[in-house]
Amino acid sequence: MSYSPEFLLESYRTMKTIRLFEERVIKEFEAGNIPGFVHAYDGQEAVAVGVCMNLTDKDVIGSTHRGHGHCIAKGCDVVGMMKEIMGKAGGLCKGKGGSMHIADFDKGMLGANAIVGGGPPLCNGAALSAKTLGTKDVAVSFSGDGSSNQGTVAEALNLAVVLKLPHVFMFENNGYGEGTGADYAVGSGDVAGRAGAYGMPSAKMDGIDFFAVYEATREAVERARRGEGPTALEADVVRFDGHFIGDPQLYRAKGEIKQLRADRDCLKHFRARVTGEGWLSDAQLDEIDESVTALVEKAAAEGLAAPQPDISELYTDVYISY
Amino acid sequence: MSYSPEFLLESYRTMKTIRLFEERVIKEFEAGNIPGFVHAYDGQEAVAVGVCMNLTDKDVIGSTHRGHGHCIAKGCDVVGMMKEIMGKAGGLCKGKGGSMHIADFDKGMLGANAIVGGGPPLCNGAALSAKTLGTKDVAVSFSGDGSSNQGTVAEALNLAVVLKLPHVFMFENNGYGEGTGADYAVGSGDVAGRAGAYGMPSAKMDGIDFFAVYEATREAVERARRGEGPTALEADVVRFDGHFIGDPQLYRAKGEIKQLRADRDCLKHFRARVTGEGWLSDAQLDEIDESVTALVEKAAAEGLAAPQPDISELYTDVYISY
Amino acid sequence: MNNPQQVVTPPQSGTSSIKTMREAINEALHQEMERDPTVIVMGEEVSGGAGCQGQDDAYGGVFGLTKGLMPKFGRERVIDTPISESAIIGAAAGAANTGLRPVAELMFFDFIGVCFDQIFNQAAKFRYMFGGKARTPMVIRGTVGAGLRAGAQHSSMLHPVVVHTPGLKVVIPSNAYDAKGLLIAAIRDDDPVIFLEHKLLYDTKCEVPDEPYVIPFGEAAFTREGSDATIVAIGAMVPRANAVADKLAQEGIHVDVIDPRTLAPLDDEAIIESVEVSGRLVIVDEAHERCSLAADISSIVAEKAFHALRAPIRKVTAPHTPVPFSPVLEDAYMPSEDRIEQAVRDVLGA
Amino acid sequence: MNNPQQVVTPPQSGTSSIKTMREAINEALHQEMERDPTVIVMGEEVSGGAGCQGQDDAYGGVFGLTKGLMPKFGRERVIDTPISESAIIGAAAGAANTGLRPVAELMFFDFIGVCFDQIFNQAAKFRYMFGGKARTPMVIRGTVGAGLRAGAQHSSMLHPVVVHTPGLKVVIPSNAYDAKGLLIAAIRDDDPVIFLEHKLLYDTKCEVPDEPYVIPFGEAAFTREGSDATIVAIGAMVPRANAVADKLAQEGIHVDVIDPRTLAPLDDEAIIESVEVSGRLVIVDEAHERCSLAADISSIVAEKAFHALRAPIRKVTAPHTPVPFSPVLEDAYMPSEDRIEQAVRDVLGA
Ligand SMILES: Cc1ncc(C[n+]2csc(CCOP(=O)(O)OP(=O)(O)O)c2C)c(N)n1
Ligand SMILES: Cc1ncc(C[n+]2csc(CCOP(=O)(O)OP(=O)(O)O)c2C)c(N)n1
Ligand SMILES: [Mg+2]
Ligand SMILES: [Mg+2]
Repeated sequence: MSYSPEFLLESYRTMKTIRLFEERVIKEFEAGNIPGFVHAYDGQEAVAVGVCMNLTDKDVIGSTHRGHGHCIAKGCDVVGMMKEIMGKAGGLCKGKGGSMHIADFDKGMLGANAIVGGGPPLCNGAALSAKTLGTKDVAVSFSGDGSSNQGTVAEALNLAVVLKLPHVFMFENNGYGEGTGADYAVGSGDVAGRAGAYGMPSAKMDGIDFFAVYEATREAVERARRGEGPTALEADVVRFDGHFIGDPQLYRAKGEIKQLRADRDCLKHFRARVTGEGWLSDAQLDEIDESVTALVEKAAAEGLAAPQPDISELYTDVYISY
Repeated sequence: MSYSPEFLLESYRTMKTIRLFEERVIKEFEAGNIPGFVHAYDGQEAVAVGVCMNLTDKDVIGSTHRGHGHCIAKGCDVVGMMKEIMGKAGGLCKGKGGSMHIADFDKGMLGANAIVGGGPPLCNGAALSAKTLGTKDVAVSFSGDGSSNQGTVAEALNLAVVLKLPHVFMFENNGYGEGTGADYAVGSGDVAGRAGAYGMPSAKMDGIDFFAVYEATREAVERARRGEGPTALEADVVRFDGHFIGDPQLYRAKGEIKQLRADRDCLKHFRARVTGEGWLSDAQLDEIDESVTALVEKAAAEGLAAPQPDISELYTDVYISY
Repeated sequence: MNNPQQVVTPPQSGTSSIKTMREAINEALHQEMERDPTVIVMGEEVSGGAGCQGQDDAYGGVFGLTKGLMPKFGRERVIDTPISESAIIGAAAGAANTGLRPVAELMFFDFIGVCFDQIFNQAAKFRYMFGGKARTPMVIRGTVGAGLRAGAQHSSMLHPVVVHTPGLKVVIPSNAYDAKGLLIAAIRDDDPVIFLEHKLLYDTKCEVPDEPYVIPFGEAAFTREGSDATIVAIGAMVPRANAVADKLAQEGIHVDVIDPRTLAPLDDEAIIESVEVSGRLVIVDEAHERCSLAADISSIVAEKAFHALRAPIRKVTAPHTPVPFSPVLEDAYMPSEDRIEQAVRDVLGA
Repeated sequence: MNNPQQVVTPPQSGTSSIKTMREAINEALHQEMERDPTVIVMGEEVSGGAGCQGQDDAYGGVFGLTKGLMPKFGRERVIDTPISESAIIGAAAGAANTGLRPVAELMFFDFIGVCFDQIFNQAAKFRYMFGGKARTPMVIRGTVGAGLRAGAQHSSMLHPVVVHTPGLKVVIPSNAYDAKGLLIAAIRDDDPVIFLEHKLLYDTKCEVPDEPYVIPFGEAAFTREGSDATIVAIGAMVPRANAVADKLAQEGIHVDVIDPRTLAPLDDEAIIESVEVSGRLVIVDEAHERCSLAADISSIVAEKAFHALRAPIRKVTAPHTPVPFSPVLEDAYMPSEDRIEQAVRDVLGA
């Protein structure tokens, strides 16, 4: 495989944006500037970006409670996201959604979802639209290892096979559903295999390897565009932070996170690979780091400065007409 | 394998009781003596009986909308059942349940269930009681091919594995969920395999072969009693009648039912086997036929003669205390 | 009951004929699928026969509501599904977000139990949560109510649960004419609409125009008129209320019978106006009494027409019990004409 | 708010101490598990740490309600589950049918969406459908309500949905003292009980006896007393109503504040008796207004205390909108002390 510099630069930029965005979100949360429950995506960037680099704005994704990375990878504006996460006017959803309910239909981002397992049935619907309207677009649902135990996900897998829907199920196995180990909660110990048993091809990959994710998704997306139906993918990833920001994570082994951050950082992995192969230089990547830092700074500053929503917003947008 | 004559006679008697009971139910339904929606079990007798011959009164089963056979196999009184199905006083559930809601906790019959996929999660609970209380009892849930597509069933499979519950999942694949083919609705085309992918042993058998069902269940029940967890079984069976009594069955091939009744009748199969092996004589079986005929006649007569429930019953049994 | 539409004027031009509610709903589906290629129908057995060797369109819905659609529009637009209600409703909602107008069938509305999240937490909330950007033009059709001896798990009303939920519109027609116009409105509506069909009404008939027409949401129908008392009734309770009204009329007692037709939005003004005149209100609701629509309407009227009320409002509801199977018990469970009549006499006597 | 229990008398003997509602609930669980070996606790993260390499009991429930149970009673009786709410509730119900007394946790009660069938169609109906033979002694605990900026899918009340359902008992404590006594009653009850805990109350404190005690269902508490008006409030609305009562008392306006504590059964007599005296009623309910408990109580009072009412009943509810995320919007969403006060002044002024 060879990749164009533009492709590589864009992929890196997006992954880095997610990383710095999440680190800033954590900081702002800890400073009391972000209300509610927030689940950070840092550590899993290679999955969101490896998947979404295969997609156009007309393809759609369905996300989870841990959705910031998916949003950014799908092209959502980070300033609008930061405002949303802070509950401010001008947020992508006017501040009414918050971290767990960011959507941007114009970008094909069908929504984060605070209900575990809520997304895959909806993505079947987007895939059904694509199939019925003949657009050749595809849908990708993201789910966690924990989410893979929800009945809604099982139903969605089966329906996707029955209707041969252009739907790629991406399971991000970060080893935990909150403070419960995937090895405990997934009885079969095998998310992809269990999903594949519904009657679709399945594959596992190292989710910190951007290229592995990208290639596996490419195949699945092409298959879907050809009208050959769904695929189940499982990416082995790591959760760098708590389940939610503020989680004391007592259930994790001492030193686990430190070691994961040292050994299993997808951004480090990416940099090593692309510089090692001679595809990009460190200088090119550093330049991106700088511009992303500035972008995230701007997002945070604008988020903090943004006004609160007008109280009248409480009553709008319940219906289109009533 | 060798079987005692008592065992074989009891098995035959129970299968025959189901057959004649269902045929009488169909007749009474068509005569207008049974209200509502009724799903007949005839044709699948070898499964209910092959399973339940492995169980004691303290083991429990969870059933479906097509539950008469399971009830009889688990020892429910056929007179009480007939009254129940007719909505009469003295019915097993005082006439308040009806065909789709027969239960008899004393016999370990935890309930028919009019919600497809409703039973398996409940049977996990019974299995959990057995495990927690250390009774060595087991739970068996019956589900159809159609039911196997419900998310509740998927969740139940996984939880049973995670908690190592003494729960045998028996899937009766009669080829249809209402008027939809199992080949269409089960995307994988493989109910047992898909269930097994949740992390438990699974096996398929010919469901018109009483002995095949009995032996497969025996193994699964023994495994469960030993504390080794759940098993998934799939019995290939036939639906002799419509989805519900009165179903015109336009979706079935011409002649299909006639041929199934000729070639795939579990009672004929049983008689041929036990007489062929010289285990029982035709005369012994004929004698049972006669006594079962009388029993079913009695059930129907008493059902028809039973009074309606008293109107005051409308308000009782909502709570134990309120 | 002979003419439940006596107050509603049918469209003035075009042909019409006597149709059952079943036929009227079926016709609405045909006409909307014809008119708009983005309308699809999905659910269990909406055609029937998928993966079978006999006839297609074997059921056309277990109650026959979608009959004939598959032969005409094909399996791509009339989609038989596995028994997976969360997947059905989720697919409908996601499809509605992305360019289709799905009409999803819940064979029995009781099955919301296995897909309630996709209804109340997903479809209903998208528009709000996402700051006004989502469009979810979908209809969920389902059979409600007692009377067919279908037992406790196939006979519920459950409209209070969906009326309670912001973001959902809730429709329940009481006759064939309304059913057609309201279903067409529901399909054209840009919000999720719950369309509840009472089992006992499928075979009831009235004059129904052949052309498509729309009955706007939020406009109650007066199926009887009179100033002595007001009866509000919904679904299968409307013909019963009408029968009571007709009977009382012979004694010179004249009552308004109001069929809200849509429960969300609710035409509370029509009800209040009527009560302002009559001062007496009976609400007939087949749902259980606690947190019911009867309670809802009672509380609205007790607040907004307080000074007009000349007697306590009477609710005639189902009891706080599941639906019993036995026919004699089920008949006692449902609000009967006798109980409605007694309630009207009570409010008149007070 | 300092002493929400001023009217309820704690048990006379034995020690007591100031406890948060969280501590009181946790203590009730400990004591009942100790007393009765058939009591088990199950749900997501009720211990935490299953299949992990760090500490067990890492969460003890995400809000810490079940902390300490697993170390004491072991994983066999304190069961961490996969994220499969239908399987959790189904297992609890089936276990309740066969000899255990499960206390199942729905981390957020909003998750009834994915397990509603097992609640309303299964557990709630067994006893009736099966002709009185089933026993289903189970408790479903779940967090309800807005105020933590948890967004539209984690902030609902949803009690109207369960109150509507025959066969379920529904409890919502407003303070630590009630929480302990009601939870013990719920665990000992032989019917399925829905036990709703408002997020905003977990850290509120009051004097709570150390010994186990039972508060019977169907007995409202008067948290303030006065004859000028009646306020009915539930859950997190009770402290707000109390604060309004205290403020008005300084002006010489004295109101009853009634906390029903159990919504099914409902102590409607206590409410009616109060309204018979005051003639004025305000109901504060954090649920959306349509088919709400506020509507329910309003309709009961308007029927049974019609002649005593001297002003229209006022409901103070959440609007017909999902719960918004933004703090300023969420605060405006919840019934505030200002709105409650205004409603009381309205009924007094009428
Ligand atoms: C239906 C439902 N059940 C439970 C929760 C609470 N919850 C939120 S995230 C989460 C864990 C999800 O684990 P996983 O799918 O592995 O995703 P991860 O958090 O690891 O990204 C749980 C239990 C929920 N939001 N929805
Ligand atoms: C949740 C739910 N969805 C749909 C139905 C309607 N329904 C009743 S039986 C049935 C078919 C079940 O098929 P299967 O599980 O194969 O059992 P069989 O009828 O073949 O015994 C359907 C769709 C239901 N009762 N419950
Ligand atoms: Mg995870
Ligand atoms: Mg079948």
